[in-house]
Amino acid sequence: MMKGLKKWRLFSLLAALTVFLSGCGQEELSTLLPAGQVAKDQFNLLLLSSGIMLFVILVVVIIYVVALVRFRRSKLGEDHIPEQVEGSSTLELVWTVIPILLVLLLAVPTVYYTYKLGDVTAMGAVDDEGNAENLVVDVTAHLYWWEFEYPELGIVTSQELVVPMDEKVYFNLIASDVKHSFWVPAVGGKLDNNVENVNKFYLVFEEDSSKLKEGVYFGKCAELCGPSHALMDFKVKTMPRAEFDEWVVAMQSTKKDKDDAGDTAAASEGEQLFADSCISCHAVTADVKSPYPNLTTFGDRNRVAGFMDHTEEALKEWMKNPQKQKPGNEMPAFDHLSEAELDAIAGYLMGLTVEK
Amino acid sequence: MSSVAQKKGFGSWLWDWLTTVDHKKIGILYLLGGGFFFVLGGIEAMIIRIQLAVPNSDLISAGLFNQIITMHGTTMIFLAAMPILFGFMNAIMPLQIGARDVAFPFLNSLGLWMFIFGGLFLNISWFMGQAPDAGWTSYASLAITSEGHGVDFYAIGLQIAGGGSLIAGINFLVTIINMRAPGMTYMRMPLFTWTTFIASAMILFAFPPLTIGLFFLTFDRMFGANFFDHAMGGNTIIWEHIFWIFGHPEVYILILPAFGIFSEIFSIFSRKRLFGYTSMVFATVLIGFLGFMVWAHHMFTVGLGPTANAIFAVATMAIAVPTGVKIFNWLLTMWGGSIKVTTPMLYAIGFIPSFVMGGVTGVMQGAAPLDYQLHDTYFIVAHFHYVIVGGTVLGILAATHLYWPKMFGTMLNETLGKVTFWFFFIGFHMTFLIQHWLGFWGMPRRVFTYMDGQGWNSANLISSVGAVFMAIGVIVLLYNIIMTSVKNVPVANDPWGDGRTLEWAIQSPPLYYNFTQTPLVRGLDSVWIEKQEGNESGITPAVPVQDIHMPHGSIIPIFMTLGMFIAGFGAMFREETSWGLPLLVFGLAWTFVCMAIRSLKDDLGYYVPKEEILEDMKRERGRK
Amino acid sequence: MAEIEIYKKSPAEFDLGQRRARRSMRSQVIMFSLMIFLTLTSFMIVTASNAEVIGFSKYYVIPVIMLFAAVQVGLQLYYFMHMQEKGHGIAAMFMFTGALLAFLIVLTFVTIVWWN
Amino acid sequence: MDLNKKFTPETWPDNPETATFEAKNKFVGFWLFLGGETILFATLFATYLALKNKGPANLEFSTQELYELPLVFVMTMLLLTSSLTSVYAMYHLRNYNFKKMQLWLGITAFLGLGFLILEVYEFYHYVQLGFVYSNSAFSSAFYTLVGTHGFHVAIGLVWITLLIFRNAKRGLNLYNATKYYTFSLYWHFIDVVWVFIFTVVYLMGKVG
Ligand code: HEA
Ligand code: HEA
Ligand code: HEC
Ligand code: CUA
Ligand SMILES: [Cu+2]
Repeated sequence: MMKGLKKWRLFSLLAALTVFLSGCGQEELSTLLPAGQVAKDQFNLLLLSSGIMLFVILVVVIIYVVALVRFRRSKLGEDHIPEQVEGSSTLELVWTVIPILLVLLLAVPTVYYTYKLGDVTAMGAVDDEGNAENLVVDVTAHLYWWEFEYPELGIVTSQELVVPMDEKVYFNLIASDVKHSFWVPAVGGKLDNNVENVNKFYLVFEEDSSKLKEGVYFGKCAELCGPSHALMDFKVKTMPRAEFDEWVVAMQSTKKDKDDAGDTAAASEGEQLFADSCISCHAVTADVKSPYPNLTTFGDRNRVAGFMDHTEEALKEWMKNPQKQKPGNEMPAFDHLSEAELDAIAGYLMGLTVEK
Repeated sequence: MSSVAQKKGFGSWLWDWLTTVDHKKIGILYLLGGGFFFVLGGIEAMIIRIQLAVPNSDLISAGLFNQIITMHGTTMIFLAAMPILFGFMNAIMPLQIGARDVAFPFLNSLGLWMFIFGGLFLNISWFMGQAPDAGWTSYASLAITSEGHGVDFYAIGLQIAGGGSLIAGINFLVTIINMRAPGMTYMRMPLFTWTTFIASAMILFAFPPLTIGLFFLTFDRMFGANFFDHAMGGNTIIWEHIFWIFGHPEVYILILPAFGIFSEIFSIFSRKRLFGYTSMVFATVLIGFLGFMVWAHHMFTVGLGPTANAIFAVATMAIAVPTGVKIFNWLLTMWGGSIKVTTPMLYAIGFIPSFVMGGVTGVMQGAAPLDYQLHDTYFIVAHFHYVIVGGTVLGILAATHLYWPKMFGTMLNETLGKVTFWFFFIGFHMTFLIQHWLGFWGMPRRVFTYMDGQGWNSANLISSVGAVFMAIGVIVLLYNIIMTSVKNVPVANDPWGDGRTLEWAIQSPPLYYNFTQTPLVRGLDSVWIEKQEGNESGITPAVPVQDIHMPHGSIIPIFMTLGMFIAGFGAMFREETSWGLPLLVFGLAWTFVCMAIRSLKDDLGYYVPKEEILEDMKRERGRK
Repeated sequence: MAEIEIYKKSPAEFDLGQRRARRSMRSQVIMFSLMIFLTLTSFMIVTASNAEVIGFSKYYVIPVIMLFAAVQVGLQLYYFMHMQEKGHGIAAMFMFTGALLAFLIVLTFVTIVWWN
Repeated sequence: MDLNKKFTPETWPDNPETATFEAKNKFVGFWLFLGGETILFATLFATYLALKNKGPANLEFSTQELYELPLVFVMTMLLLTSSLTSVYAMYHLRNYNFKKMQLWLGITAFLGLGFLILEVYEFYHYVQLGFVYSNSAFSSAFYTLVGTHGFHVAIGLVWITLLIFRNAKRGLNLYNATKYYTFSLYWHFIDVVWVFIFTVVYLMGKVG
């Protein structure tokens, strides 16, 4: 038996080793590589608690191994009758008090951070001129897609959250149909999008996403919300404040652009088709909020529908049969459109951009 | 009734089992039913792991996957773990306190059949087009919008099975309160009896909220109520509270009996009195009590506000203290003992590090801000499988080996037992250890697939391979059970040689009236005391041999439950079919008539005559 | 087990028992009057509050009627349900645990369900 | 146990409800059951309080306008009195006076029936006003809480009616004494719940 036990030790050691070798996960979505104050606070709490827990495990395992080695019947003889000890109040006191202390050690920072991370008092703060001091984003979770509205800036976008770095960004979370949960692992813990009330919290983004492999942080829906819960991903772009301001201006001007385009040249074929089939649901100017995803920045996106490759092929697959890609979502299929028409629409959509 | 029972052959054998009110047989039926659902839930688990073994897997569809995880969780918790534990409680606890039977033999049987029919009801959903798919927690906004009848099966099936659990809980409580043998004071009760007591008390207080919650869900979905429809003023958070007011105590209902089983094992196979018995009892009570104060730790991310989160976080961590007391008492029971590593002991030894690892991750989740990261990720999946599989399931497997000879009169093969252990144990750590990291790396739970390129592939594969190991372990166990039953080599009263409590002083399996004479208990571990003082039988009788009063069997429990089962279908199809409503009324009326019959008939039981008992005692002496 | 010993009381014992029972019955009736009184008062102060009688603000009325309800429950349990008699230790223990948890559940629902 | 053994007031035990072993089990078991019921009703109360006056934007009902105290007062008096009459019945149970016990239980049932009829009338009245079960979260919570209580009353009525008729010929013995006694516990418990209903639902609803 001892051999078996040793084998297990060796095995778990190996397992632990592989885990450490594969590192801390990927930068764009690992909680172990925090990219902002909130995630860092939580990571510190993780380090502290893991330390305490490893200590506890160590103590238990040491006593356990020694007991197993020393007090085997095979060693003591078949008819050895051990002393029938009732207990020991000293020992029992020790292992009541020490865990209490350890728990307190963890409880104090827990309470501190609970209040710190839950503090949204500054959310509505305004400066002397009545302008909001902080960026607030209203996040509405829909069946399998995310809508981000910047109420102060008059911008609506979907699937990709664009935020400035190094300041507190406040969020209002709500769900439009069933419960979802808003989570950007690398930047901070999640908060639920309930159907009946608005949840508020803040995140701080401290790293520029452009240096990431794909240029974005990954966001996830963390609450079971139906068949395509697993596919309800979104992406986060972080950038310095100045760049963000430019993005805002570009977004705000999409409306004007549109008018110009309509006046001057005849619309492209793709745009025309889009206007016929899609505009009833999808807006392509950043000022329109509708119950469907706003596609103003579609060309800047990193994924189609949050999880498919950002290519024209994938986009066409999506249009032809959205149900196959994302079961249960609310977009109808456009398989009656010809290949050429689909190409045209795809081309048009890929050209919708404010960043280039 | 009795005329039928006279007939020999398969019919009468079947009738005997269907009408039994004998706690030992009911225990066996619970094991059978629970074992069946454990394999079912295990197969569902295997499907989950196969689907997740590689990225972008489309082996099963998204909708089906949600049904499978929902049914896996629901089946394992309500239909496998709890009933199996009830099985051992039924079979062993009355023996431990020197009782002839449980307090309410009829209700005991009713509880059993409600579990079985509730479980069947739930699983029939597979054949009716749709199984429940809103997770075992069935959070309201999703559960009330889920189409088809899946969630209806969940609500009604659990209502029936849950009613059975409530009945079982009350029955165990009264048994322990009223039926202890003379001298068996509360502070002399074996730990398994104590944990049964506390777990039953928790059932008593935890299941009524579930009843109400399921009632709300049923009425919202089927009868036009608006508890959870926010457009009509409803509030889905109410469901979450109600579910966890039930759900958190439920997890301690699962673990406490396992703690009890391990307490027995450590003490038997260390040949030593349980270290710190008093503090063990106190810790059990405290865990039971605190278990009701922490439910909102499942809701840290719901947005209850920092004050609620802080209070519940600290309360959650407090549970580490009494649990730690138990862990160290077990270690010190081994310390200075004479440890013999039998199969049950092997499980107990495997349990300590596994459960501690699961427990400490629980405390980490209790740190609310950290839980904002961990909640609904694979870290949680890892945590609860570590405590449930590493605690409850190891406890169940240990008890299977430990009590098999007592329940069936024959011993499971030790070598095969150890083979099962190693496969299961290694597979278990392989499956779930790595999932902690998956959680850290951002993998949410309840995802039917995941995209390539997120760094999760190899970890998921390792996890799936581990699950195969567990399955092999379980298959070896099934093989062991079959082989053992075929060979059926009889064993003595105390096959382990170091039994300390009353159940080890009587025959294996016990006579249907358990004790020929009610025993007199003179201390903790009474059989051990008697044997140390040279009383080889292990029992000092408290009374002379006399007639024994026993209850009659009854078929009514099955019929009563059948009525509920029928009513359930009626309720479900009330709207779209013309037969739904009549069926509902018929089912309810049927149940009511069964109840009335039961209550109007005087059923006073019968007596086992003294002569028969003396005869049995003579035979027993002859065998020795 | 089911057999019980029949014990015939002596006339003196019997008388004592009867007298005791009557005395306890009398106290039950007194408690009943008290309950009726509390109920009446509750209804009256609520009516007064609705009629906007000065002094009957809801911050005064609600605690008072809650208190009266609690007292009534105590009377029911201890007098009508005989919880003051011996042999009710277990009953009391479980009822109190139940009441405590009940209080906790109601408390959370009226507070944290709606926080935020 | 011989059911036909006739007792006399002198041989009748002081606590007939717990005189036999089975009776003790039933007695304890029933108390535990009531402990569980406490939580069951607590959950209903809690939900009611959370959903009180909550409904769709155009909800036209509120506790203050809906409830009618005089009716509730009459119901309360009926139920409270029935609690006292069942105490009388238990007094006679302990005195081994079967006839009087049956009589008082009959009165209890009669009062309970009166209560139930008024409750049905109340519900009917509300439904007439348009306050139906699916009107709002408030209406669902109200009907479920008060209705569950009413359902308990109805069960109690059926129970006691069965007991009264079933034992009419057999008289009192130690087997059915427990049944009567647990019924009375149940009936008082229902009363306890009602005390909270009239306080929390109706009176507090009126105060606002
Ligand atoms: C048998 C079942 C079981 C048991 C025993 C436990 C035990 C514990 N659980 Fe677990 N839990 C579950 C089953 C169980 N849990 C399930 C099923 C879920 C998920 C439900 C779902 O969402 O589907 C869950 C989820 C869950 C959550 C919610 C996570 C989330 O969804 O965000 C939390 C949060 O606090 C938690 C905490 C704890 C704690 C603190 C304990 C404690 O009782 C553990 C105590 C034990 C120890 C700590 C180890 C021994 C102690 C010592 C050696 C002493 C020294 C220790 C210290 C000083 C730390 N559990
Ligand atoms: C008692 C409770 C219990 C038990 C024992 C288990 C046991 C196992 N669980 Fe389960 N699990 C839950 C309770 C439990 N689980 C709950 C509550 C959830 C949450 C559900 C939800 O999200 O709603 C969950 C979720 C859950 C998930 C996450 C799903 C998701 O979020 O997407 C996973 C994934 O790996 C998993 C895996 C396993 C595995 C591999 C086992 C293994 O230990 C199983 C081992 C058993 C076997 C392998 C038996 C197999 C037997 C055979 C194959 C025999 C062959 C047949 C014949 C010869 C006839 N479980
Ligand atoms: C009935 C409304 C409706 C119509 C009409 C519609 N869509 Fe959609 N569309 C949706 C919804 C809802 C989604 C979100 C699906 C999801 O992700 O769950 C969506 C998503 C998309 C996406 C992915 C969004 C993203 O941000 O990645 C694209 C691209 C898209 N639609 C293109 C089209 C095109 C092209 C047409 C016309 C040919 C069209 N849609 C017509 C409702 C509609
Ligand atoms: Cu949205 Cu999961
Ligand atoms: Cu919990």
